[in-house]
Amino acid sequence: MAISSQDTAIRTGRITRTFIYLVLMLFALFYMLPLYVMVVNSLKPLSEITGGGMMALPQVWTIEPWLKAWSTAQVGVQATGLKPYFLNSILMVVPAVAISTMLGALNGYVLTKWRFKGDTLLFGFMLFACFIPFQIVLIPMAMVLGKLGISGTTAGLVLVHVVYGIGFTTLYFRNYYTVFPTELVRAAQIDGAGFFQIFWRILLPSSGPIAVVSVIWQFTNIWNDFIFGASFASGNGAPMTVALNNLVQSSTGVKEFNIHFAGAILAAFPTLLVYIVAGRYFVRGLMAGSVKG
Amino acid sequence: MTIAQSGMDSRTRLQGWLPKLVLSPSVAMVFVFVYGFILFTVYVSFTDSRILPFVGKSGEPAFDLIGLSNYQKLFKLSHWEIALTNMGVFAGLYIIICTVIGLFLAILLDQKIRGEGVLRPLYLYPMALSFIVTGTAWKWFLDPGIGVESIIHTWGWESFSFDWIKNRDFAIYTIVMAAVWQTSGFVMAMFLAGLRGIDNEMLKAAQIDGASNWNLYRRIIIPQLRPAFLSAFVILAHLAIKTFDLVIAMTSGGPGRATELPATFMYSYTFGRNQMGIGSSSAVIMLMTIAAIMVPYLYSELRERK
Amino acid sequence: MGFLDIDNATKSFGKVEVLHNVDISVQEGEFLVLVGPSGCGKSTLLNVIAGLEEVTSGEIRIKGEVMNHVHPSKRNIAMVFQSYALYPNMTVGQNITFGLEMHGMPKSEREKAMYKVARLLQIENLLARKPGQLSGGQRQRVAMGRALVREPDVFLFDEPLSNLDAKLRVDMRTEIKKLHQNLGTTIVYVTHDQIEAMTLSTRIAVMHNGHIQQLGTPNEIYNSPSNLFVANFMGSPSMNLLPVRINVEGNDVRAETTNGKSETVNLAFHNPSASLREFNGKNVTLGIRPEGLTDLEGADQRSKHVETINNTVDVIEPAGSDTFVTTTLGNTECIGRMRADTSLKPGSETSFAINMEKAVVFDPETEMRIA
Amino acid sequence: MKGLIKSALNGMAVLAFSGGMAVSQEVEVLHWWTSGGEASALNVLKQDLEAKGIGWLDMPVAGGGGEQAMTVLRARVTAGDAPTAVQALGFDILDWGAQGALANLNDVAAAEGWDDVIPEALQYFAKYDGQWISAPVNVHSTNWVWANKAVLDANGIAIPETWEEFMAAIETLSAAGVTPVAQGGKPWQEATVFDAVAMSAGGPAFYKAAFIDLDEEALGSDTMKEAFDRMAFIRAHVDDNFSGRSWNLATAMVINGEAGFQMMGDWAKGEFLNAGKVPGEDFLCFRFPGTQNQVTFNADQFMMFDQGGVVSPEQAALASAILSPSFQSAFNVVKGSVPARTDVSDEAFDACGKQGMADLASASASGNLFGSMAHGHANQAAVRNAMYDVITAHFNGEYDSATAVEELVDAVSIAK
Repeated sequence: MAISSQDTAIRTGRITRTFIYLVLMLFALFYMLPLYVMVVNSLKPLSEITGGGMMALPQVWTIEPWLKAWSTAQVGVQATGLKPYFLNSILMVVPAVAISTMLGALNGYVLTKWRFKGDTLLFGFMLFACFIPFQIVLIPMAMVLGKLGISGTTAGLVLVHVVYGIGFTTLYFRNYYTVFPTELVRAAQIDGAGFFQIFWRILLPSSGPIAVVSVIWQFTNIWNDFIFGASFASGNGAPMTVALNNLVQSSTGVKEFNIHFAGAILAAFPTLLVYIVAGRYFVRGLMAGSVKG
Repeated sequence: MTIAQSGMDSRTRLQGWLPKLVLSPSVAMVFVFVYGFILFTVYVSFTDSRILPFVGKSGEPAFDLIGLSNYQKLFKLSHWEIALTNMGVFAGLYIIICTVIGLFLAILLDQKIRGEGVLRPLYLYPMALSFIVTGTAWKWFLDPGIGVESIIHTWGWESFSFDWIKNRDFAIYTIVMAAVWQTSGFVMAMFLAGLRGIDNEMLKAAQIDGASNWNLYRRIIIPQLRPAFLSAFVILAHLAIKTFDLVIAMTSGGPGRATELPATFMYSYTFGRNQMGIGSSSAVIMLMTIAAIMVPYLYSELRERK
Repeated sequence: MGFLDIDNATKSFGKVEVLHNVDISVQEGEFLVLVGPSGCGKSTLLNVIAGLEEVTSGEIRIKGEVMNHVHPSKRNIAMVFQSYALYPNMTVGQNITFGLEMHGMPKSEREKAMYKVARLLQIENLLARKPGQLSGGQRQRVAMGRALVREPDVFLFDEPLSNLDAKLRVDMRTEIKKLHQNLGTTIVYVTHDQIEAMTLSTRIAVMHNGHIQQLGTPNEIYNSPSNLFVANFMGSPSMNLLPVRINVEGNDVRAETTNGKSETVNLAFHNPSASLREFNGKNVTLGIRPEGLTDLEGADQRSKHVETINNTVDVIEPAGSDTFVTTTLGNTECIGRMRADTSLKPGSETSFAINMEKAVVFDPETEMRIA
Repeated sequence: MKGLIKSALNGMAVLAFSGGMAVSQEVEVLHWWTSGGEASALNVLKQDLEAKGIGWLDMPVAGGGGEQAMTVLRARVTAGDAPTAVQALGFDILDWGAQGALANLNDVAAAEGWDDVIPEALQYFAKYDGQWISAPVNVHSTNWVWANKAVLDANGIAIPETWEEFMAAIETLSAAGVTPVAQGGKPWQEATVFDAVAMSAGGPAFYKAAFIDLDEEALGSDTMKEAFDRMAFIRAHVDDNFSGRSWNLATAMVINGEAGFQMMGDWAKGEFLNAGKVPGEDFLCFRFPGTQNQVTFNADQFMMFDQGGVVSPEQAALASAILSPSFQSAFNVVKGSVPARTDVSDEAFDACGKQGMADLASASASGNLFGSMAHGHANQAAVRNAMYDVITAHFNGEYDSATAVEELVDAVSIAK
């Protein structure tokens, strides 16, 4: 099970191996290309871009677009850059990811270790919810948030993201807990542990790999969400993507592509970080959870 | 596994109810926010709502029930027909290509590759980025005037032509390309996980039996990746259906209407054109299509796992 | 009324009944082994006793108290699982004391109990380790420690030795037996290994298809199996079962069959019962344990009745302490147990001594023993 | 249970940095002016209000020419949490007026004399049922052509006055190896050109009949076919890479001398100025040939959402600040548009701005001021987008002109 010992029994020849490395490198290039375009253009003055050299390396290297995007670019009436919106996103993402992951874990626990009649059907209903396109739910969601009195608040936004995330988190944890030995739960019951004690003390401490998958998935989706953030956050509570969008999508003004790209990378920074830091646990988590049945 | 659920011991009885109690908020949320909203959308699709389903202040309905006429209008729109056809082309190609590339890369990466730790995040990172901006990067890259075509021209191959994004018949394939770029690494990770989970002794046995590498994969390994295939299908299908930002950022549905998808169609009718009734009816058709594909799949999948 | 009573217990999953009207009464200090092939319902019965599953009908009583709706943790039982079910995230010490902690025992007492058990099982040096760092035998000990520390009324073991290698299994078997002798606790033990059942138990319940086939001491089970299933299941190599014809001639009752050369062989019964006489002229199944089919020198000197026949040796299997010899009786392959130094060769002919005092007879129609 | 969730979430809301609701003495403004020039122009308004002790809660949502903001607005109104003031265009304002969601600004309008200084064609979009419901900020005219003076001079081209002259100029440039027309590839940009082409081909009466009154005869007429033919001519002189291009990259082509002309609204001027170009010297602005006397316009306005029956003092202050001559001048100089009131001094404006103001005043006086179809000031969004569909399909070669005319009639009848 340990990833480090990739003891595949397959043997390959020297020529094949060279070929394999070559193909892998080619794909790495393919995946890097858009990032190359973004990084290169974020490091050159605007005149070079509108002058037509979009794929070329900068003639004049500058980090000014980055500074501007972060602290002085115009995203609204005031030239604040993306900086103030960063915290908004964090305040929304952290609770939303935590709550949806925790609910997913509890649901997975109930659906595998405390089964009851109709549990599979309920799970099916929850899973199907993953497939709802967000554009459909916008207006009814606004009605409900309005009725609850939490429209335009971070809490409302967190609720929205939790609702549309639990389908996935439940799926991940359910699959993971399915292969978790039920004997452990029985042993804990005989030891006198209750429903929550078993969850906290026995299952949760062993759920690291799948929690990583769930957190990466949720973090990425919620951080990158635009439509809910724009609709259900107040003006100065708007998340990063809304600010980025305002930076990038201005319709009748001058388009400063270099700042747009710098801003885009800045806005994506946390998700990239999550992938790089937690990425090595990611395959392990997938292995433990979603691809084994 | 069931635990004694009735009887005199009150703690035991509570323990019997707790699981359902814990599950109930999630279930309630899903039923209100998903199924409730679907019903709401179905209702709106039978009305002539334009800008809003309800008047802001008083909450009185601002529309009349008009039966199925939104659906009749919808299917008269050539626009909708294009969106549906595109969806078929896009989803089919996207799911197949992602699966093939993902599996291929996973198999290559599984050959004890040095530097796997570097390559894996490189393949995975696109999933972390939002299309609000990577779409622009793709647009530039594919643009014949400034992107890959012009670069190859400067290298001296003047007759090289790659103008798909500007070509009505091919533009949808550029959307597929960018979408594959975003997700194939993720699919690779799923297959890699599946490959790492396969018992090595079996592989050794198969090699002793004289299976070539090709046969080893074709006959022994790939059939065992079935759960990974299924998970990949769910993830890819849901992403295909939700594809929206990508189209908006890359082509805005153009050239002409060549890359319109049901999601962009629905958004544009509901919000851009103030024809919420038609927008809702397209949403209902979309949901019905999703259900037609996913319900049998979920049914077989969940039954089997029992 | 016993210490642990299983009273007419029935358990069904949907339409499938996995336990049929099981009645067992276990006395205090008894070591009851539930044995049977996989799927016979023995683990379900154990789970029902533990309260991990609920009976569909019938009653479970411990010390006279009805336990049907009592939570597992309140039944004052402890259980050792086949996979040990050690909590992977806790140290050995935490694993052992988890149950005490759940029952609200103060920390100092918990530790005292933990050290006592650790000393008893010689795992004091493992207390700070995680289960992942232990060998199979060590895990086994920890699992037992976790059960022992609770000082329960009843110990439940669910195939605890089946994940160990052969040598360790024998060692641990002895250890469990020792523990039982020293502590005198009541144990219900599930296994599919009939040797474990024989060696450990004070009583055995042989189960098949959700029914108790026979409940008795190891001796009763081995020597007087109540039906063909028990006869066949218990003992290794298992009992030779050959078709014979009953011939009553005055006081004598003989079993008529053929040897490997299709010659008729007659075996006289020792003290034939009245019911056996009623089968005169009918076909029955004769059961002879391998140790009852042996060479003349190896024959049981204390047996009151030995019959001797000539037969051909088919296969020789030296097993170190004994040599097993295959021969044909009544067109059935029979295994005889010979001395280790036997000089027989395959194909040779020799005299076999059959211990008729230990022979049993079954009605092939009902599969029940003819007493 | 639900109550519990609600109170828990409310508790969280208090903990979180919410601050969403507009409290008194504060206006929440939803708009999509987020690019440097626009936003700093709007900042003038913000400072105006702050001087009066009114806070400004900014809520910018850019994208899709306001489409994104309108989506958000719908969510906010549905949630019962409408912003105080919302940037809006043309028929959207009237739609919201019809929903009864907007506040009546008649008192402010009467006090400041809006009826007299705002062109009537513009008032059509600022009033519902005789009540003022929004405050116009500016007037963009859309039938401009932007040209690189050096390119024109080098090829001996004078400013074309008629379609024929324009065709000749285009062909001259084409022969000289210069891309004649820089064009962005989005439906609204193609429609912007079509606006001017149709006006030029059929004149104001045809424009009104076809685009404003949606007269089927006009829509299906030969004149319409002629307009589509002219579009095809322009398409033939656009480089092959136009599809998907942003309008400002097209402008950059003109700035850099790669292309001769671009048909675009007055906001394109900002790109020239930003590149350090001077109107009249480096670049030229003129009305689309054949539409010298007409102005097709779109106007940004701020509609005021009803905050409980009456206009709040903040809204009144905002409305009056928007229409104050000083703001009108300051804002429109930056934005490239012209003031919504015709009595503002043109002193601060450059050559193109001065011409724009004069054109607006005269077109308004002579009844030649029309709402732009491409920019949602001729008809409802549904109709506008239906027309987009046909125009863009034709421009991209999906339909020939005759088919396009048929499809246009069909599309409009479905969308009406």
